Amino acid sequence: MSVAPQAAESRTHYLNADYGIRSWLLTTDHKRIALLYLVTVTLFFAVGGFLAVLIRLELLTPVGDLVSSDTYNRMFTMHGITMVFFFLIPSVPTVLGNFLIPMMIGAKDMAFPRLNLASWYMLLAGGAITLYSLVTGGIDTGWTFYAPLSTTFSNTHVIPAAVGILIAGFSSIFTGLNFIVTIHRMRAPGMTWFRLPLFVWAHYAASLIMVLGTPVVAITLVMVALERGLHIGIFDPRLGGDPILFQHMFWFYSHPAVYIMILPSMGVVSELVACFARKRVFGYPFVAFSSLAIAVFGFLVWGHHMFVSGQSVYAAMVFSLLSFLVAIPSAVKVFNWTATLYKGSIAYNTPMLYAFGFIGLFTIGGLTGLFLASLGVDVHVTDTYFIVAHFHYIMVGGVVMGYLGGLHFWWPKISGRLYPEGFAKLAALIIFVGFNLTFFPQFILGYLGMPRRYHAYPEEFQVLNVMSTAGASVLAVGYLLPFAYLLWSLRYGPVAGPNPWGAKGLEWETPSPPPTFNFDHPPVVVEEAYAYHGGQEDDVVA
Amino acid sequence: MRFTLPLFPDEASTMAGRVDALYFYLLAVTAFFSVLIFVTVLAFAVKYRRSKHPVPVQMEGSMPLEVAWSVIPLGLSMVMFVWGASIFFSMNRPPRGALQIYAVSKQWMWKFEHLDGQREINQLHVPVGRDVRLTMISQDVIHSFYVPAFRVKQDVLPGRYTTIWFQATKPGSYHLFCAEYCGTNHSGMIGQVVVMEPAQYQIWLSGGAGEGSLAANGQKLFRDLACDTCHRGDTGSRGPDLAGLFGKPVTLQAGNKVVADDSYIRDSIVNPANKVVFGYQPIMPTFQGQISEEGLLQLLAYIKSLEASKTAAPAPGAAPPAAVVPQTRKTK
Amino acid sequence: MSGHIVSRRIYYGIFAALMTLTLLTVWVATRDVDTHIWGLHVALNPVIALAIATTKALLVILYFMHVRYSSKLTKVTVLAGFFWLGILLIMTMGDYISREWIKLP
Amino acid sequence: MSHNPEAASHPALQHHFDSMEQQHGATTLGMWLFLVQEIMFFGGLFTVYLVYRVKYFSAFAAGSNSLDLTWGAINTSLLIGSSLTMALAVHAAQTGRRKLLVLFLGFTMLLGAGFLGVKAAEYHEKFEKHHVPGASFKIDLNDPGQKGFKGVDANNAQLFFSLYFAMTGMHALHMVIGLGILGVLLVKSWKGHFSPEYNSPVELTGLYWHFVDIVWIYLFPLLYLIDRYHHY
Repeated sequence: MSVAPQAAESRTHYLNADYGIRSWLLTTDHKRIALLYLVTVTLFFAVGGFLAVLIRLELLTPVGDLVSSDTYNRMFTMHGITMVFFFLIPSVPTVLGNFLIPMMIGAKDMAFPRLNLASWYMLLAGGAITLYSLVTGGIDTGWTFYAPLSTTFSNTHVIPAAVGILIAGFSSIFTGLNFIVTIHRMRAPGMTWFRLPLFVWAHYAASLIMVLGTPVVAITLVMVALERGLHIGIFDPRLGGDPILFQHMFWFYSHPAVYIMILPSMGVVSELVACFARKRVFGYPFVAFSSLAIAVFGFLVWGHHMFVSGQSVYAAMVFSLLSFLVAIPSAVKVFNWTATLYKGSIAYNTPMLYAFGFIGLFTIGGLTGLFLASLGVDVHVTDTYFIVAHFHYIMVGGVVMGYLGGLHFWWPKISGRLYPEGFAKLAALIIFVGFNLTFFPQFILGYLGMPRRYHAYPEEFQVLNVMSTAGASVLAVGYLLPFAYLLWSLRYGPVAGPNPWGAKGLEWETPSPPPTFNFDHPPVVVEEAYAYHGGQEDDVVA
Repeated sequence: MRFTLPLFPDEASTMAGRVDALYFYLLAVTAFFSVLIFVTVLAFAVKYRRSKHPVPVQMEGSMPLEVAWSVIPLGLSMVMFVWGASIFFSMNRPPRGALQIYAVSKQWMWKFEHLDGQREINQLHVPVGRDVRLTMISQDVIHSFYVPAFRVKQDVLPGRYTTIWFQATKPGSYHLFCAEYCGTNHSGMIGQVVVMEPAQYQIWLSGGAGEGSLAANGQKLFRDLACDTCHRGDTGSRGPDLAGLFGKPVTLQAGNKVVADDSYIRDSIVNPANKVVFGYQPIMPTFQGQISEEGLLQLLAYIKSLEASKTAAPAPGAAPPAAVVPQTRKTK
Repeated sequence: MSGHIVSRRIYYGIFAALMTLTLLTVWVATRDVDTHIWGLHVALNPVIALAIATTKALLVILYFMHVRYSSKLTKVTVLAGFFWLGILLIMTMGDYISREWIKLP
Repeated sequence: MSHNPEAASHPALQHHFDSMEQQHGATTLGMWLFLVQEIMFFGGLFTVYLVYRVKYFSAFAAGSNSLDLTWGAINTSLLIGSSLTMALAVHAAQTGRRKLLVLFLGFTMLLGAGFLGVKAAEYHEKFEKHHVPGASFKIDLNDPGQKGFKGVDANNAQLFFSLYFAMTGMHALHMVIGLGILGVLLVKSWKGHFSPEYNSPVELTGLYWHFVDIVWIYLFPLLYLIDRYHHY
């Protein structure tokens, strides 16, 4: 290291500015709130991951022998709910976005710091209520809450889970609102829109979806609870209701929600690729606008979840056509990242390995999406393991890879310490291998016709399921490693300087960990994002 | 554990080949782009690694490249769209003259009713080489009729008929799955579609039909529920004439026309107030919850079997009207 | 710092317009304004009722809520809200309207 | 987003903003985004309403005609009046007239409370008639006031009343929250918290209140005015 790291303990920063539990639970500092979120989503990831392990163990054999079918149904429902609503949707925005966006645009804090804290409490409260439904007997509707199973036939704790998700939904709405206002109103002098890091663009696009989409699922869940409590016929066909209407309202949010998850991770990857290739991102405006295009077009395609639902044939065709269109901006991003590598100066640090992993897995996940947008093939593979594999490639292969890459990349900024590079590279490798071993066989299972959410399955599917379970155990080890060494590094990691990667961006111009109001002197921006010049001067880490 | 590693499902319907052809096109396109991206990323990552290439070369974007990698994928995906849509359209239009079978699903079983009166649970016998059309309804939650070897799937809804059709091409026994999660024993809601040679199918048909044809049972129900007091089929009767009704347009009170299809007839029985025929009073009581889904299907089969020239309620004991032997039956 | 100050006379004028439109919509609702277009029976009542409601909403948004005097960003934000509501309504109704279009033999 | 550290520091300026102008811009945009969120939240109910109104038109017409048009129109007027007084309250705050501000906020609360009072009376009437959805819902064709329901499926009529209660109930909930915020503002303005330089809370509450008014402007024709002519 060429820059002598200043000892973090000798100066005041956001971590040592104040002590005690109150200073955390009542903080309005976006960086501290980000850490509160980090702990919370890690907890939910652990719950969801534990359930995933149990699910895979059950599927080791064709007969349902480990748990009863009722238990199995509760497990995959809770796995889906915690992972989607309490891990994937909040993960990158509330942890990395919260920590970085004010710093990246040169602001002292988010526009609404108290609202930011309130959002965390909402996520916590929503999660607590949802976990309450788990410990008091669980819920067995699947995370999709399809009526009339959820409204009339299930006799599990649907209402508490719906209320929990509703509250978490408002956490998400207020987070998105906060980001949009912050990005519009809090930028430092000179920080024009086209100087914003792509990470910020991606969060802006994701925030639009949070604000515009989440309220619809919120009111839908209110109606599910009303229908369940009062039997008023909104979704009950015996009383004149239409269960397909529930699916429309649910997917109006829940399809764009996929982009709430993936867009912020795409933003992370743009930062990683630029930094470790020492290059400005190829086609910056195209990458920026493709985020917005995804956010807008993402709202027009929800019907592709309903091709066999009894939806109109013509509506299905329109939704299919639009689904192909939304694939284009995603492809544009992948091509631009690839082009960014061209004639770069590429380092293989752990975050970059995650970025490579993201590009590979997202490519597979995205391209298999084309199978599902194609009406003729979707009829065969929908509701099978093909779907399960596809969305895990996007959500785990994409989102979690981006999240871990970003967490490693900004870990020195967050904690002031470097993580152990050797262990981290090993973990990244294990996760990549374990992930593919877990989920690639599921594509084949899906085309063979194994339906999802099956507790027991015909014998001929066993070999592929065993492969998948084996992969899941590798994956579990891969996820435990960062948990261990990141904690370890808090105490024993080498002290990081303000900019251990030689990266560009305002967050790297302030000390690590940053002071409470982010900058000792208000920054003024004079150059574009990713103004890498190519010389050795940037090269801090050999 | 039997060590079998299947990689590709049976192709046992006329639709399977079409779906698989598109699938292989999709595989080829996606494999090409995956390999293209993986190889390029790896090649750049190795060639421009920092130890060999310490000074990066900065560049702006390139408009021609951006256009190229937007338009080429768009073109390829439009082929996928048109191809997939045409298959989907065929899947959703059952051909004329298909063999009509009814299905009722409930937590957690499949019930099939043949026109001759054979009933099966979790097993469906069909002849090879003949179009088969299922009209399906659920008694409770949403289920989904899925036969992987046929590459067809359709959700089965409560309160509304959906249809699916296929033509099996190979005799054998194939998995039938419920593909829409339906509660506790979802994974147990499985069965078998048995595809038989026509001759064997005939033998099977002449087997167990003990309870009279579907239409005949419908006729009995029609009388038991006293439908025939109003739907007498003569002038001055309080309900519309049902003979020859099926498939014909009907003018409703509001002045709009609807076609009397499966759904119309079902809705008119369970929720008569909504679709009152022009010129009639809304006096028919609702039969919601009073007739089982199977009963409704029997009534439907009976009403479909009534032909315009015949009287609506033939003398008791007469043979069930219209040809109900599947081999010669023409659905309207 | 505060937003644009609108003259009170405009407020009273808008109030009068809103009250007039309310009376109008009640009056029209009890009149037969159905018509025939190309031989099709078209009920105009709901169309008129919604047109009046939209006019009233626009008056409130533009004047009471000062959007007429606000930044482009505010205008775009309001439009986005109604645009996305339109997506939800139109694409959902698209399914219901076209369900019967396919003719089963 | 003008950053001007030298700008005169107002006591209401929060630490992370550079100027009152920036703070005002941020809070206004924040409120508008919240209202956009509200549009989508109510939008879910409007979607369900639209689907079932088309599907079960006669039941919706009968249900609509069983509502009291006069009370509906009076409530619309009350709410429009409260929007006027709210706008005048904002004006008073912007021009620094404390007494007028207090007065208009008081009027607004009064009109809002009047609206809720009428709504409560209407709910009570529905309760008496067993038109509240749920186990005790029934249509009584022997009641001359309910003749309009002849030939209408009771389940579909219940669907209309479910949406009536869901939509007006959600609207009333927003009114109650609005009244609470207005109460706080009333006390603060009495104490002289607001000035021509700082009145964002009044202005933003105004935006919220007008939005609630707009929701009602749509609810009134959608719920009260379906097919009135044919039933007259």
